[in-house]
Amino acid sequence: MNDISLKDALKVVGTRPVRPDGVDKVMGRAQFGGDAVMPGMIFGSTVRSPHAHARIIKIDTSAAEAMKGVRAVVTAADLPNITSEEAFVGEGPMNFRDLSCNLMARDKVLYDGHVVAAVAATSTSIARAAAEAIKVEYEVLPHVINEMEAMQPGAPVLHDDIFTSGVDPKPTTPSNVVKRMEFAKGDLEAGFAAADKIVERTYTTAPVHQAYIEPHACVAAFNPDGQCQVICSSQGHFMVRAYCAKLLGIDISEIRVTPAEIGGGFGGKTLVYLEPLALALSRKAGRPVRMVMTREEVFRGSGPTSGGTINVKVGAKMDGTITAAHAEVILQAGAYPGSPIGPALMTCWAMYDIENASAVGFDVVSNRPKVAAYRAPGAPISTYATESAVDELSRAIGMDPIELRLKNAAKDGTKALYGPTFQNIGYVETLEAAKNHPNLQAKLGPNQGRGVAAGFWFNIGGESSASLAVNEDGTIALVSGSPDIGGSRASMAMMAAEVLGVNVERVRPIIGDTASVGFTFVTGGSRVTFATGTAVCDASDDIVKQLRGRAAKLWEIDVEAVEWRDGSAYPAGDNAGKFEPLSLADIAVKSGRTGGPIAAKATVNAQGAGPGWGVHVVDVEVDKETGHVKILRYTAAQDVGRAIHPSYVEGQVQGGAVQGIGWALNEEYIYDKDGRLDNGGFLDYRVPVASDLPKIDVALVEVPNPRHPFGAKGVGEVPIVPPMAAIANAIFDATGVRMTSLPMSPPKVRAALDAAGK
Amino acid sequence: MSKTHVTCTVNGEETEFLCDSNQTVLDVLREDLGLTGSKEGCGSGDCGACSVLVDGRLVCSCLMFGSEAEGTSITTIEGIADGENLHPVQSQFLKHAALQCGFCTPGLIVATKALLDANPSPTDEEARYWLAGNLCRCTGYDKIMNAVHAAAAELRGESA
Amino acid sequence: MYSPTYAAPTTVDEAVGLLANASGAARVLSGGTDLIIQMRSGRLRPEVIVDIKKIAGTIGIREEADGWHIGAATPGAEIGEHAGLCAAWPGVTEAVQLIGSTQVQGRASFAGNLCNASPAGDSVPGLVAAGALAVIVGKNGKRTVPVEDVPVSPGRTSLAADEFVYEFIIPKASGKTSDAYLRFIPRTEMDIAVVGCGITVTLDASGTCTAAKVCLGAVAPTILVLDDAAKILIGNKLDDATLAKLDAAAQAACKPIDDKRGTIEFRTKVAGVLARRVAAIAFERAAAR
Amino acid sequence: MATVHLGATLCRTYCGDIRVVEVKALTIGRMIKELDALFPGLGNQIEESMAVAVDGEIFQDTLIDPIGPDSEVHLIPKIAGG
Repeated sequence: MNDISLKDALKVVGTRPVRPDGVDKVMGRAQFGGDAVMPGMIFGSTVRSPHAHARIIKIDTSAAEAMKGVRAVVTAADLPNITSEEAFVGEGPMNFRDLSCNLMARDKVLYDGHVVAAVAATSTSIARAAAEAIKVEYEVLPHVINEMEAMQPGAPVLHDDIFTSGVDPKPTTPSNVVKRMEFAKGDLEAGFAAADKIVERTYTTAPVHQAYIEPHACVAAFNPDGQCQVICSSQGHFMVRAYCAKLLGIDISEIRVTPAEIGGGFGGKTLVYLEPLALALSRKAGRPVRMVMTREEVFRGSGPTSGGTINVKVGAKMDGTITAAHAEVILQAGAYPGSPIGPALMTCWAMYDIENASAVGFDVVSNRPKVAAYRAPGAPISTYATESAVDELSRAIGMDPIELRLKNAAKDGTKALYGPTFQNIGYVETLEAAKNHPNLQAKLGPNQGRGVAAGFWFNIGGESSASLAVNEDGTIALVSGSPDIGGSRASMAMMAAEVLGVNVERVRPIIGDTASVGFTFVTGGSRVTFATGTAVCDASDDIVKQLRGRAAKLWEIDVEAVEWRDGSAYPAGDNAGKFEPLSLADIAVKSGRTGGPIAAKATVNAQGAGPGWGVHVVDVEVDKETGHVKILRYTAAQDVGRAIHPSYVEGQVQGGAVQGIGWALNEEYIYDKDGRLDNGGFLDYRVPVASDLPKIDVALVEVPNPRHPFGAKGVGEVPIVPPMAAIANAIFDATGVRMTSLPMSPPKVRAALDAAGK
Repeated sequence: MSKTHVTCTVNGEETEFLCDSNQTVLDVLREDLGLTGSKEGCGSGDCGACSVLVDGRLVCSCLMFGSEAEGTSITTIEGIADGENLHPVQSQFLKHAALQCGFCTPGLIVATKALLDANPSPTDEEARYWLAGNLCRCTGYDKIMNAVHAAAAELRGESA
Repeated sequence: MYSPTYAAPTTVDEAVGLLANASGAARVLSGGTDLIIQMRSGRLRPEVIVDIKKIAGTIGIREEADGWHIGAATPGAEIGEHAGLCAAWPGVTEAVQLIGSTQVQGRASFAGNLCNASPAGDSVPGLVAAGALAVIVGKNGKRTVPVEDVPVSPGRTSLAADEFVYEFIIPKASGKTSDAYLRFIPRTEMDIAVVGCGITVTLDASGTCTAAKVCLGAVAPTILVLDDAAKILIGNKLDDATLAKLDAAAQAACKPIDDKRGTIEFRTKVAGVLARRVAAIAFERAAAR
Repeated sequence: MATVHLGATLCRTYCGDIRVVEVKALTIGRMIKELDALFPGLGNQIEESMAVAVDGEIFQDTLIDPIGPDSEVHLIPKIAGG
């Protein structure tokens, strides 16, 4: 293999070819989950709870079953009653019993939108009419929505088997507080005593939805012999297979899941909501069943991420040294345990080298949909508070916010609050890139302000599989197990082309179904380019080895005497120049006669994903009379290790930043007094639109990750971490008012300005 | 249930279909005509993923009954390219990496074509306001705007 | 299972007959951007849908002696493309173009926006401030009423079951008369107005206001016509004292609700802000006539 | 001997107040076995829901990756992402 660690030597990596799946997507031919068809398929719909908390007394399905065209009705009685079993999914430990009950309520409904029954019929309109005809009798119970209220003694208790863990002594009465977690180092009290300035404040955030534009969708067939086929859009078809098997009590070998194109996920499609229901309906109906959520169902029934309450205290000396930092984070888990409290705590001070620090957190259930992973789960919530507090601190001691961060920056050798020591990190370089960006020279006018914030995310590796086959004309078929959610086929093909030394158009990447490629963990955790990319490179290396072997056979020399460069075999050493080089295509055409087809597979459990760092600088203008905040300029600097396809890397950063802008300014779940979601649609769940935004300028910093063949680090998650604090800090710069509650929507900004007499 | 018989032109071809009175044009395109390029992201006119041109005017196909299509000419994403030759808006979306997941892309391409038909030289602000009804959750719109301006330049005959 | 009847009559009489003879609830379909959403969500389930767009005169704009005649179902996009009307009534035409997205503009109409009877309809305050009339047809013939007389409460209009709006007439603006409309929304597009304000003013040669009509949306169960605010403007120029009084009058008139789109306090304050900003634009436009 | 830090809240149930132990292990799998022998149940806890940071590099869902003779090991909650 050539020395590809040097950027200058790279021919494909770092270029910007057109993505291989692009033409289908711009012509409307790409098949997403809701486009897939199976012969004879019928259509499913769900019945959802209108109550935030209620006991199910009786479900009468008789009227629905009697309707013409209705082929099956299922309730929890049709699913195995799964016992409590902890497993690690999406964003943290998850209990399969909870997952099953979240899919279809068993005894109690725990949130508005909780599924209680599903129906399949010969048309969507009949299925919806039948769903309306299912009569559910409820005993409505008191509910609790807010996490702080849910923690109070006397709050309605959702589960009678939750006894707070992580506290001593362990409680003997159930509550909504699932667990307490803590990370600490140094001596907090001494650290605060050494500080010249201390700032302390409470922040709150609202739950926000991933708001992918494609609603959840699948088509599933349960054959009489027990074999199952599922076509769906998800962030991991092996995840879908595993959960369907577990939740329906069938063997994994009986289920084949084919990935459809996925219309956005951002963490929200690392769980199942429809697939097991569609299979259960299909089993009963004897026909394939398609299920597609409505937008309202997406908001009511699928995972937002947590809202929370964060108390922060941080102190520094006048020279800028942060002497102590503390954060207490309370996160909503939704109806079942499992908020991203761990990462929220681990990330919130990760940007700093602080001797004395602590982070304490609580995971709290309430009558909301169970949270799902959302881009850097937990980190944006806690970091909004800590990076706001650090901004306040920088103003208190009169130091530039980037200089304060540089002075205290985590670097190689810094011991993180949660234990490990950082290595090969590019945070200082990222701060410098932000500091030196021309946007920071722009002059600000009246009511305008500039804010800075940083963010951290771990990134992960994990299990991935890939296989390559050399076609007889020298082109390459590349199969991997990672659903392509944002252009990863392009980067997979580019890495293979780089290793093989061929033009990227010669490599055709596809995503294999669960029977065609080895297990691959979800497209999430910013892992695909790193982990699946490593598998692709390993398999490509194997192909190169085989190609050299075939050339050696043709030349009748030793394989060690064959060198691979620029897509061709060259005789080397004593044989140098003795034979004409053989191109990949030359060898491919003779592969049958030199030992058979040339193919390779690689599986990895990639470790050592390099952590990601982002620094965002935003300029805003505040309309003080209406509280409207306009984003004038946006700069996002990030250490990406190495950008394989820089356009899609920039796209990840831009997209993450804009999701953060939405989180900062307008997105929130709004419940009425009865605990019903009041804004379950894109009209009143306000994601950013094109006219809300300026250009999003990206500064890519490349501090290579030695654990990846080309130095790549995860990219997709970090950029959603800094925006909320950056914008809050910019609003302060513009107005002198500190916004301590997300979203910083016009009514809240105007009220804060009025309260401050500004 | 009585169905309405509708004759219209879809992507240049005369097309007939029968539809229920509460089926939308989007339902008809996707379920009856096999044209699944138009997407349903919301069903309420808030996301633009179902954008089509009806008699040259940009509309959400989820906000129009199939019955209303009688006598109209509808262009969907499947009718934007000239055969196998991509329209400049399509090729510039590819060149500028203006899509990530690709789900909003058909609607954005139809809407961009309508924009450039009406206004060959939009300012960035004009383009952003025209496209405000097309939600994209992946890209932050930045590369989409680059593609829109590049397509405009190409259609004006300027070298990009 | 629910399955309404769709009809697309080609004459007013036919349409009125369908509405009058419908056994259950009937709904008039113009642009459909509210009706279809309400039907899909199950909030409305009419038995009969009467599509009025095939009736001559329901789509299109003509300038006549008594004013601008705008077909009830004329889509916002077509209104925005009409140079003459846009020049004559910039506020009215900008307002209709604020409804929803470009796509929604391709369908949404004045009549639909008015008869949906939401207090937040963007096109209504501008029409009212401009003194627009709605031409209503029904089995008893044709009647013409001021636009503000159509909505009576959220979701309800003064139209009889057999009636529909056929067209609007906006008087010709004479002399130094012009208008403006602004609405406040959390984003820059795609939202329902949290507050809307339309103002039409007529100035004399010195810039003093001689006639005014001020209208607020989304701050009460129906749109509000603010006679007190108009009186503040009349006889005055656009000075700080007048604007302050206008702001106070607008705030005093508000009777808003707290909901997911805004609080009572916020809506009230912003109503005053918008009244000032809209008056400034209307004065500037009128002065330039 | 590798130094293993047990600071994470998830370890408390098994380790009580013990925060640091020395373990003789050259792989993560061996370390988990050794820890489970010291603190019964901890091994399963680590395998189910924890990641292992060896000299700053995070490993999860692996038994075979090496630990150096003087490595510093931290047990932390497992990490996934969106």
